[in-house]
Amino acid sequence: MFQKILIANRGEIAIRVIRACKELGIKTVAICSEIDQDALHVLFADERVCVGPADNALSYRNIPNIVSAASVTGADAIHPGYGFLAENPHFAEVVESCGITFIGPNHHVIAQMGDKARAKAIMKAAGVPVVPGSEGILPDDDATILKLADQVGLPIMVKASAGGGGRGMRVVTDRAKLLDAVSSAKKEAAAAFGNDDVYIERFFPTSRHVEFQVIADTHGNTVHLGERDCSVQRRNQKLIEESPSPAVDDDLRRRMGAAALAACHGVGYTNAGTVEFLLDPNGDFYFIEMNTRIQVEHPVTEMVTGIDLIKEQIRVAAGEKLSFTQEQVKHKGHAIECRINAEDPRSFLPSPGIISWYHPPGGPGVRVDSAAYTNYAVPPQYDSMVAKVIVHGDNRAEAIAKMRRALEEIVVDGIKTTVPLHLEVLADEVFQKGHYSTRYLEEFFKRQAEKRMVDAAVSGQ
Amino acid sequence: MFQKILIANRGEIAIRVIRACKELGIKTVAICSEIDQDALHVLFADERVCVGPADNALSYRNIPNIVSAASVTGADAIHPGYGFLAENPHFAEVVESCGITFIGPNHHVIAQMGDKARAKAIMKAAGVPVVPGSEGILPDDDATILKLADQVGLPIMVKASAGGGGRGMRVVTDRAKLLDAVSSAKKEAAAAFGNDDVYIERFFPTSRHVEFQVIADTHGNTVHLGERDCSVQRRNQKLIEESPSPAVDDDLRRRMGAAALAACHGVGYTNAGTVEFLLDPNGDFYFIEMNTRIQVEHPVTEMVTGIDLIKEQIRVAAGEKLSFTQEQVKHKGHAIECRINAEDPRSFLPSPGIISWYHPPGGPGVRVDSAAYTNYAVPPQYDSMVAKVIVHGDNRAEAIAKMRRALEEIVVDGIKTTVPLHLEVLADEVFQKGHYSTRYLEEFFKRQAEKRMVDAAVSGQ
Amino acid sequence: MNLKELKDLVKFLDDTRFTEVEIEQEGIRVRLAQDLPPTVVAAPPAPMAAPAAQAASVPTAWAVAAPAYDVRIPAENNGRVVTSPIVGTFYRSPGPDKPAYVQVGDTVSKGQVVCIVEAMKLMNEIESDFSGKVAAVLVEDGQPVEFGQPLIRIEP
Amino acid sequence: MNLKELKDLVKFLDDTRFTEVEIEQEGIRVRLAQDLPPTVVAAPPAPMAAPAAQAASVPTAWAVAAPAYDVRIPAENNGRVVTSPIVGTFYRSPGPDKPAYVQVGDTVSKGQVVCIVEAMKLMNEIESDFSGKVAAVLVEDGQPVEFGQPLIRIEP
Repeated sequence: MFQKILIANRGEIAIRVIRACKELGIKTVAICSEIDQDALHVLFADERVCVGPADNALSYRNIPNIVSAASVTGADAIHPGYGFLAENPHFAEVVESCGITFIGPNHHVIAQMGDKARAKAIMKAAGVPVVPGSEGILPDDDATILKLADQVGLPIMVKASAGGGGRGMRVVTDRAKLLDAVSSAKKEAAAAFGNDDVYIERFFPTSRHVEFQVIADTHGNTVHLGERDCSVQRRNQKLIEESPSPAVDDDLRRRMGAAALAACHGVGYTNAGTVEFLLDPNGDFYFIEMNTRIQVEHPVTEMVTGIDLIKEQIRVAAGEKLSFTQEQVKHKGHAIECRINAEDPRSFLPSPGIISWYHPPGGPGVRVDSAAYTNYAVPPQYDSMVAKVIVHGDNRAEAIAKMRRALEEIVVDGIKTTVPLHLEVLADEVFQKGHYSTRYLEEFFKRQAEKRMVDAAVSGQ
Repeated sequence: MFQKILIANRGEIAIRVIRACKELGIKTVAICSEIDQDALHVLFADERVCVGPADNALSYRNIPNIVSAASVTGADAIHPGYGFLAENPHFAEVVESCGITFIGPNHHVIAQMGDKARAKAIMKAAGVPVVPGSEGILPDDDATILKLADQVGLPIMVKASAGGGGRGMRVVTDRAKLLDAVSSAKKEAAAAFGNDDVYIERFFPTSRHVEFQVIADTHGNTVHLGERDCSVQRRNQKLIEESPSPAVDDDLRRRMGAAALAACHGVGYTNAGTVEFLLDPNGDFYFIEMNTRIQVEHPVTEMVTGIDLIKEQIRVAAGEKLSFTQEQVKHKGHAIECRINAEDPRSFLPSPGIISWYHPPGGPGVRVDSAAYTNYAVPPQYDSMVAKVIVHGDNRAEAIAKMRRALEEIVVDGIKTTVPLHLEVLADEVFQKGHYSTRYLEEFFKRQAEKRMVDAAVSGQ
Repeated sequence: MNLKELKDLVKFLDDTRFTEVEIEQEGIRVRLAQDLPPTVVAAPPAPMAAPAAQAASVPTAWAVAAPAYDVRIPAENNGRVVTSPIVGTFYRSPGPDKPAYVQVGDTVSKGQVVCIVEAMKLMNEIESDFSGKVAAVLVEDGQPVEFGQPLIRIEP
Repeated sequence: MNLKELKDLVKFLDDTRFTEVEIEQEGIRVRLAQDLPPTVVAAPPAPMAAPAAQAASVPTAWAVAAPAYDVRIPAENNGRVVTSPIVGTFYRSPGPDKPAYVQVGDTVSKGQVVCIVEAMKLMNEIESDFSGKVAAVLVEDGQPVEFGQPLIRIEP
């Protein structure tokens, strides 16, 4: 087992790793930027090394300084957390080349899964269902485009190969409008990215985001720990996650779990990871991508399985065998996580500043992972998440009730947070019934706006 | 199910009940004394009623005002918590006579178990092993006393019938000194209590305090939830509790559990309760007393069984059947609770005052039940407990490691607490091995004092 | 003497008025000296009122859930207010069709019954602690009252 | 008593009112003295400066676990201190048998190499940002340094 682990991260995930290390009797090294010297992860670690100024490109993403920090402190492993360098194959490679263990998969696997087209091809070869599409950029030939479109099936999304941020994207529901959409997407892509390559994929207007937690040791054992439903998102930012998914029954779980394991085997996966699927209303599922790291929402899986994923990550990175088999993974009850962000709950504008009063909720079945404390100044430079509140109940209704009472207890004075939004969502009947897709939040806001208009009209009478 | 519950208590247990009620959708009424208006249980409840001045005899023990508070707020049940009126049969009787449900056993049962001699007789009749003794006060006849002593067996404790606080108590290890001890105990008892009645019981110098959590519904179902080891005590004040007990194996658990159920059946028990046993080093166990209420240390049982005892208490009080059978009670892992008291960790002198900074520990497997918050003034009038930190691990070693890191995180600035003492005990090899009796803490302090003397001598050389 | 003990000693001495200490013991000699300020005689007491006030507040998130019965009035007025000695239901008159014990403007004498608080079916007559004129009845007839709740204000 | 213990002691004493400390033990004699600002006799006690300062800090329970590298100096002196631009190991000379780049008292010019910080087997020459005289070398040879850590103090 490792003697000392450097945590190449900040915030709650750095604290999460430090807690696991303390319980395992492993010394910890925190890294920090110049503005993070009073951050909780620094205060909780055994040693700290400042690795650069506030700008994360020069500190938390500064590979030479971080690796050097591990060297001078004698750390024998680095835990990357999530974000920053967690999915940077070059970082993993440099770490390993210095004789330090990278707590995560091999850098080749990170690189392969980081290339979305390559990942999709590997998954298809491994027998994992992928989103139907053109498998490469569209040719300049209209007849071939139409033929491809017929294979993919309507509705279709035209996407720029170099794309991002919604530019060069078109949704096509009418075959007759496809060619026009392709040519306008190409024009937009050329203007935006200097590259007019586009491809097509089936478009799923009301799908869910369901992901499977996996973990594999270096002895050939790979296990999945069931799913998390992360469909409550705002602009691809997850806000609420839960396990099990209200849309997954035992049979579907078995089939999706098998696909997740096939995905791992297909790429030779080791350590903890997440296989993300799109689940359509018919119960068909498609591979989206694989996250080659621990995820923000890993606690909901820990709560329903009773397995400490961070400790298990550390153990398998140290060469130990998984401490459980697939059959030994038992799911119990229902867990929900709410991300408490330093944001205005209406406008979502960041709200950094000093937390003048911090009081986390307590009592049975409530877990808080946070780097916040009274008088802590949330810096504007980093992620706005200030706390994760996770609850566990015997069933989904109890978990929702528990989260509501927990969020009524929490105090994060001095800054604006997403707590009021969470409380509204948890009180929403649609959410309570579990009938939601990734468009839920958008529809929720629309319903709320309508309700406010009706209320105003009624009160104006 | 109840619509509204009045909680006839304060502090963390009032908050514990309020949390359960909130999750069950039941409205809550807090009671408070005049100095408790900013207490957390008052802030968390739906309604509050001030029932008297600071002196708890005039407020938290004021039966007419509390029952009247339930009446005027329309509460249909009262939860007594622990302490104050929780084991007052008259209170339970008045509550029931007003058509309000008392969340606890019938007042006859409370009265029977409150009379220690009667309780012992009932248990003996029910086939539950009791501490061997004279079964009643000693006669004035020396020959009979010696005969009784021979039946009880040495060592023997002579106790004053009206006793308390160690007065009128004598430990006898030599038969020849028994009669002298009896006569001096009688003299002391007469002087202290105006009553020279004494009785004898077998004395167990190195026993453990092992108690069984039980719960029974009004349909004849009675279940035990395993044991808690509460041997780490200072002057009968429990400091650390854990489940399972390091001294109880499956066979002993089965036999003690059967005795606990026999105790319940013997007295016609309903609702939650605790059967306390003395466990001697040979594995023989004897009934001490039954606590007819929820206990401070109930969370360790909740952590290992996954059962919410407060919710179950409320449900069975409302006439529902127990939601689980004996076979469905499954124990998983190991739980430990540390009581964080506002006391000097060396002198145990109370340390009330303003908590200038409160920060509870977080992360996986850590639960905090507390009424403390930053700027809260711990009043000198009530119990000194400011927080219960409860951890759950896969095994005892992990639970200890988790508690140590949790107590390294906790912040209760402004007052003195028992946190440093807990950290020393958790680091003690004897505790870590689980080899402790109710004399553990006394011996621990002795070992510490010796160590300090040796250290001083060594450093002085 | 190890480092910890030394620190303990220093800390201890720091709170005393000793200005110089020398210890010599088995190969170790320790000397401590400090310049203490002359005792300030006329110093005003430390103004601790502000932090105490701040300490009494609670976070805004909790303060929102205000108790139903929060009808307390400032302490300086308590001397002229009849408060409830028990928890119960407030009645202005001894029975539904009976006249109220007092009306605003009435003159009352100390010991005079001014209202009733019913608790557990018992009608408890509440007497005025003061003589004077009834300035206000602070609770509506039939409303629940808590311990210490102001009921009737008496002007001298 | 080793260096760490001594530093610990100095830090500890700094917060007390002792102005002079002497320790003699097994061939070591330590004497510490400080000039405390003269206590202002007539001034009233500072009204609540303490709690404000306290509010900005972290709880004592956490502050105990002080970081290993906490050697920062006040910001106003930064202008004359060469700090480490990277994380690594500090060396005063280009090699084990080579002379140190600079000694206390040497005159250096802006841009002159004054030390090395080794990181990932690379020897990074650190240049002075200032011209002046070397007043102090703040890190011991071979010690790890973090980003921004003061290395050498230059006097104008």
